[in-house]
Amino acid sequence: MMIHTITKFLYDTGFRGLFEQPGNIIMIIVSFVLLYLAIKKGFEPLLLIPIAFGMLLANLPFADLMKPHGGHGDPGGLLWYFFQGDEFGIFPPIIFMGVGAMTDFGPLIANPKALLLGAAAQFGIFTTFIGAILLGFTGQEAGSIGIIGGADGPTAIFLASKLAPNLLGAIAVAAYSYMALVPIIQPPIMKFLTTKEERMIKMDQLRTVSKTEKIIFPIMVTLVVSLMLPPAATLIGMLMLGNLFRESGFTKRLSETAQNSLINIVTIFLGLSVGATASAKNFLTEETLKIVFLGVVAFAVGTAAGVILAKIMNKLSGGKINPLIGSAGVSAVPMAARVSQVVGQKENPSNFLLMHAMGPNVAGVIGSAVAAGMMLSLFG
Amino acid sequence: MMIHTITKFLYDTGFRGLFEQPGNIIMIIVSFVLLYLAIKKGFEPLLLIPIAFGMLLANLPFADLMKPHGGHGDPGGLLWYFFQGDEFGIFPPIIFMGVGAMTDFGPLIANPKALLLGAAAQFGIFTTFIGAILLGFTGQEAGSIGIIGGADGPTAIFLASKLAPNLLGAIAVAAYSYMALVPIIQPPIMKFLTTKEERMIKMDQLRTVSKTEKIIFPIMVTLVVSLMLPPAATLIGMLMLGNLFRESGFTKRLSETAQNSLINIVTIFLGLSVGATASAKNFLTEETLKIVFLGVVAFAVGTAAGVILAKIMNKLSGGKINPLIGSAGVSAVPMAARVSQVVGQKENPSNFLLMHAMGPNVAGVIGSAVAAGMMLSLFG
Amino acid sequence: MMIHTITKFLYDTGFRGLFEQPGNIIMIIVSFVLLYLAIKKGFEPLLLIPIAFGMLLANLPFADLMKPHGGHGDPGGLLWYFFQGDEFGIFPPIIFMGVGAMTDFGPLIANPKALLLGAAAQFGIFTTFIGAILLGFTGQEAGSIGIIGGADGPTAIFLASKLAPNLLGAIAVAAYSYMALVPIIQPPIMKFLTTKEERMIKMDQLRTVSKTEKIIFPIMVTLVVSLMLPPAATLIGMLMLGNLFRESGFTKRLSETAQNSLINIVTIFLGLSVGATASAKNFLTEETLKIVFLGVVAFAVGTAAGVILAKIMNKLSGGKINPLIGSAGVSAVPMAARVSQVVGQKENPSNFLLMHAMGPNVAGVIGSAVAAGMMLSLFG
Amino acid sequence: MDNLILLEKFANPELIHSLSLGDKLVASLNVMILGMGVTFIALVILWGLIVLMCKMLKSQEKEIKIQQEVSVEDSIIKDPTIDGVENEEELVAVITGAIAATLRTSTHNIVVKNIKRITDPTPTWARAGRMEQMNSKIFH
Amino acid sequence: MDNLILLEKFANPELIHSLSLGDKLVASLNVMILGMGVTFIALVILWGLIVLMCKMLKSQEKEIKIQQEVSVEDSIIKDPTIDGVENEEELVAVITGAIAATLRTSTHNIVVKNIKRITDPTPTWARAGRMEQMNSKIFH
Amino acid sequence: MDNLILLEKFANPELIHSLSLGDKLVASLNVMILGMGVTFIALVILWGLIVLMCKMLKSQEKEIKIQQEVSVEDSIIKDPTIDGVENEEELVAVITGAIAATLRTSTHNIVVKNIKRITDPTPTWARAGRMEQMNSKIFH
Ligand code: NA
Ligand code: NA
Ligand code: NA
Repeated sequence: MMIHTITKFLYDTGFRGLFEQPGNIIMIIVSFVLLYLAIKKGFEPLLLIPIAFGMLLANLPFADLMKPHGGHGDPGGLLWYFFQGDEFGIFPPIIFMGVGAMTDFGPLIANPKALLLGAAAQFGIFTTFIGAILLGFTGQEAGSIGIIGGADGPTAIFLASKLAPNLLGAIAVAAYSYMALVPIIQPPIMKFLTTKEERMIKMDQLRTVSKTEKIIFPIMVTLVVSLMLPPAATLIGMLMLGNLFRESGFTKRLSETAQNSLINIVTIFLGLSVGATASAKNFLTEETLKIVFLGVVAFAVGTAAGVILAKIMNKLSGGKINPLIGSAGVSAVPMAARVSQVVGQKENPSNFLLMHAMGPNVAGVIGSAVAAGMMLSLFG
Repeated sequence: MMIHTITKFLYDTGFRGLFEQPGNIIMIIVSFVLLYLAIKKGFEPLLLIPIAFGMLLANLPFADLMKPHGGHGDPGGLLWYFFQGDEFGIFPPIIFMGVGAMTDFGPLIANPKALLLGAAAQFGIFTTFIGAILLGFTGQEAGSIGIIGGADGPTAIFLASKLAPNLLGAIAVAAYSYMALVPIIQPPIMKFLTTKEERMIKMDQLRTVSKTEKIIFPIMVTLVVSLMLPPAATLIGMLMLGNLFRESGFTKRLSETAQNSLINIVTIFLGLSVGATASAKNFLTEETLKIVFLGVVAFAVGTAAGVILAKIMNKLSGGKINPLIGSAGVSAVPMAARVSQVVGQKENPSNFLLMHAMGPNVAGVIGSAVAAGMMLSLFG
Repeated sequence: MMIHTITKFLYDTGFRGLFEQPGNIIMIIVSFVLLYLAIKKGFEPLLLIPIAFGMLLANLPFADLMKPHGGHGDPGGLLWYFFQGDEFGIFPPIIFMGVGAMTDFGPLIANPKALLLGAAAQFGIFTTFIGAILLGFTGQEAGSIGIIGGADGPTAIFLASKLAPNLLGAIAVAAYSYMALVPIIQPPIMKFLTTKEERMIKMDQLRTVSKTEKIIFPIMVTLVVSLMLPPAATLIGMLMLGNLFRESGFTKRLSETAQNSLINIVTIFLGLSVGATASAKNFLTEETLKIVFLGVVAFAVGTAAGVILAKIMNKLSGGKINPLIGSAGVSAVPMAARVSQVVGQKENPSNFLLMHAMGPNVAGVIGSAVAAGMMLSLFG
Repeated sequence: MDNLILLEKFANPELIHSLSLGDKLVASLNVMILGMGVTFIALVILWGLIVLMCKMLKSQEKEIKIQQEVSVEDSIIKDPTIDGVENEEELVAVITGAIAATLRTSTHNIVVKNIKRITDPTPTWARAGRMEQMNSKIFH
Repeated sequence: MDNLILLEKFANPELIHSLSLGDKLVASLNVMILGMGVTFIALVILWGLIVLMCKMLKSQEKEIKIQQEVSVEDSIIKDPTIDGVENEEELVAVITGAIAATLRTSTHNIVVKNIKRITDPTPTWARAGRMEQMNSKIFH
Repeated sequence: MDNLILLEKFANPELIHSLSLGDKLVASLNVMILGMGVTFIALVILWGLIVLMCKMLKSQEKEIKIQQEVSVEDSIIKDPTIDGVENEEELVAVITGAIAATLRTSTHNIVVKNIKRITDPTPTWARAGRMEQMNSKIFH
């Protein structure tokens, strides 16, 4: 008799689930690989550890952590509740507020030409969009995939939750993985497109930017971008609000909370729940492979477009702009800017491009938020 | 053909929205003025920057940040989600908990007569109530407007969200603006109502208050006030819970979270969403002008009532009470108490009224929560 | 005429409510007793102060802090909103994440035999379960009551919210009170079951544990336990996620937020709302007395079971294991381990058992989460 | 009109506009008297209770003080975290003094807020573990 | 096919699969041109506005600077918290220097972030209260 | 009664009261055996896996250690933030030592937790920017 009970118990374990849905086994292995990359290789661990752990938890058979809320007396799974913050578009803008509070737009204000480079690097987004369309994705899906090339995790997640929730997991994983790979993807492209002389160009010291300019800047950007492209208002607005908290001089405590406890809390919830959307059914598909392929194209084209425009600007300015700073326009703050610095310093150890690359770098954040607004406007 | 697409795009920009609803332009300008006051003049920037930015974002045409949640697959605007915390009355009590954790009721316990002054200053609330009724507001609206004179932002927002949500934006802006103007509004009234001799009165050193008294106090206040006036229980209870965290000696980590990350997070969400209720339709009305007028009346009458009662108490006590501490009863902690200090010190540089003024000052917080409970009891 | 108004006002005060429902008076006194125990006696004040204050607030007549949300325009009471985090099972796992971020599993990895002791101490849970069944509780209720013996507040609250919400208040109060009483309940049992020689046994120094082991451990535990017992996945998963944040080396900011601001915020909301479920109707019943009785049985049996297994293991190992570390298996981290240390040191002042007792202690956390998963599997 | 009926109409946003200005004024004054009355009564009761509390505590003060000290000592023995708090404050006082001496400024102006014992981030037993190692060096 | 109708079909996930590859390509190119165009225009406008802002501020700079200083001084008198921030930074600078000297390292590398005035955790008036006591010793 | 049917009735709060005390006891004992069994099995499996992990790691230890060091060095070159963490800890160690020396207490008892490099609050590039200025003075 007891034997029946034990049999029933064994029947309820997750092991049976793994046999019946072997896709879950693969997903669990995928989550382990991501954890390995995050912890051993340092791939964007702040996001990839929660994402991978969410993926692990959501693929444990019968644990039901993504079960929807069924009303009073029938609560949902923990990760489903967290996921509401993604589905309603609440978490990514809060992360953007924290990013704004961490960002100094001074180098961009000192050298506003950098905005052009931040725009050029979004070329990767739209090239990838065409690629995705040709590979059979819908416009909504193609737009979300393209944004991977914007190299902004929250933007990609914000857009994918709205336009292509089924691809959310794959897009988030691709976006953060490629951001971690920026130091590997970009340098060969940068070297291929520039001459040694160009890479050795030293740029003039940036002027200092006054407090007043830094305060007016976020308000101005919010107003202009949101009027031109209303769907971009949420992301740009919150980014700039965070920056205003930083610069106003009176809201230090709000700025510190936005860039510490608040962004950390939201990162945990967002990461876990985004990872949890990667069920075997959603993730182990041909689409995911296409996304992985398109993602690297997006980064490469964006990098190239930035460098090429920087080359042109260098010609027009009479040799004053080092084309290596163009690649920083893809955003991935501050990694892409550091790559510009490292590649530049290899040619000329006394060359310090970092501050110059920060201009295009933060411009790239604005640029990809604009591009995301454009996608929402067309496909939302 | 492309031209059609571009025309359609231009048609979708916010610029057209501004032409069609010029009220939004005015609201955007109002938000800029508030940002200017907050950042350049230091008007309660912790609240007015989020409020003004929320006002800006909510008045950007077609950005739809206050769009209500439309169910699964039709998410609402970001600020609408934040607004639920106001509408359900969740955010203001959490802020009150933080305020309680920041407040030392010691000076009040040492000199409990100060409670009378905290009560007297609420006279401004009820005078303004009558004024608002005479100007044509309903009882619900008049009650919410009167509370501006209580000089407690969260109380005013708590009450307005419950009784007059349409006036929430105007009331919040008026409440915080006048709190910032306390150092300008109060001194002339205080000087007009007191003689030079009265202003020069030095008060006796306050006794020290034991830890036990500080622990019993918040529990006692919660019990007594909530039993007398059940609708005041939420605000008073959370204020006193925060204070108990502060004084218990064992809950330092809860006290620190209540007065740092938690209050900061809620302040951001509350400020943004309260500002977002100030749509052109709600804000650009005659009512707002009336509220601005009534608000200053409320502060002035409250100040006068406090000073007058303090004068009477001074007479009865044989000259031991400096009437300048009466004005601190309006709350606006700790600004009103500092005003008492500054005005007193001008007559007599060796006069230190601050600690004596803190008694009425924190009593004023309790007083206006009681008055708010009264309004809820009558009009809720 | 005015007299009518005043009569009506008096009719609306909470004092009338206290006369009509004298149970509320008793509940308020109970809350005062809990506050006294928490503040004066140091009984788990971080949880018992919020629980007691929630109990106080919820039992104030007509204050309606637990009124359910009635839809648009009819908001609920503040504590009802907080309670949703318990009812949906969101808060306890978040607390578990913070606990995981605070816990060093090193001593357990160094001496994995300790897992047996962590299992044995759960015997108290199932003994109590039988007792509760015999006293007339349903299986759901008996399971929730038994978990008190697991000596993990969040686990007990998690299970009671799911299986026996009506008993939530009593179970939470009993769980935290007995955890505070661990230094009083355990020592006599430990002395009774061990000889002086056993208590004097010195254990070998633990080996050092590598970073890699500490990183693999949480992932392994999540996988194994969740596969064996899917309903345990939420608690174990979040506990181990917090621990992974701690050990990964890259997620210090997530770990710090999980063990500071996030756990503090959730503790406040959870404590208040759990306390608020203790209405007179739910709490002043025979059931509560039974729970109080069963709770102490659970702790005593769990302690005894741990010590007895440790005695057996000592025999088998040839006298290398001090049986006093067995009692630490009930969890109540780190108090139960400290009790082992103190009792051991009394016999032999040079005996340091603390690190050895931490192994069973943290194993007990895993053990009671497994037992809770078992209860959910059978009665969920 | 009866006061209660008047106040009821007054409290109804649909009906208030049917009231005459005189009625509104009467109702408003009612609200003011009631409101200020309740506010004063509530705060006067609190005043009385504070005075009462103060007196009761004073009469018991010496007795309580002794009891407190004893119970604190007990709990120190039982629970090292409590003395942790005490010692941390002492430690901060010492460090504050040291830095202040360097800077020649008053200790009232600076607080070294964040010099913490190792116990704070890690659970208490971690400290005890380290103590164990230290002490074992002494005893063996 | 008209561009708008094409884009409409293109934007509809139900209808997009009815489009030919050529149509899809045309529509995609449309999206790219529009997207890159808007992105460039938006950022170029921002460029122009930044330049404008810079010029306007430069022309008013001296005037504003004087005004600012005056207004800051005003607000210092009115609101001690503002000078609190200023002084805190000075204090940190001093302490940084002191510790750096001890360690013989550059002050650019360390920041003593958390040495705070007592004012920070407690409301401003608490500090004032303490000042009162100190000053009263001086004056009496 | 079959065990499964019994347990089913037992788990149903509506039906449990229809069971006899004997049935309840049998069912309870079933629950206990199952529960303690599963708990022991789960923790014993973990025990085994920990032992396994320990052995596997030990056999690979030396090899891995070398690999790790190499890969850490690589990533230091690629990503300055990693070495930031390392250096910060070193710095803290130095400062702890200094303060401890002043106070004549063991370094085991105090941690200067919050002396941070400038890099921490601002993004890494801000530090690099400052480095640039410093270095440029050296190079030009
Ligand atoms: Na970008
Ligand atoms: Na007030
Ligand atoms: Na346990």
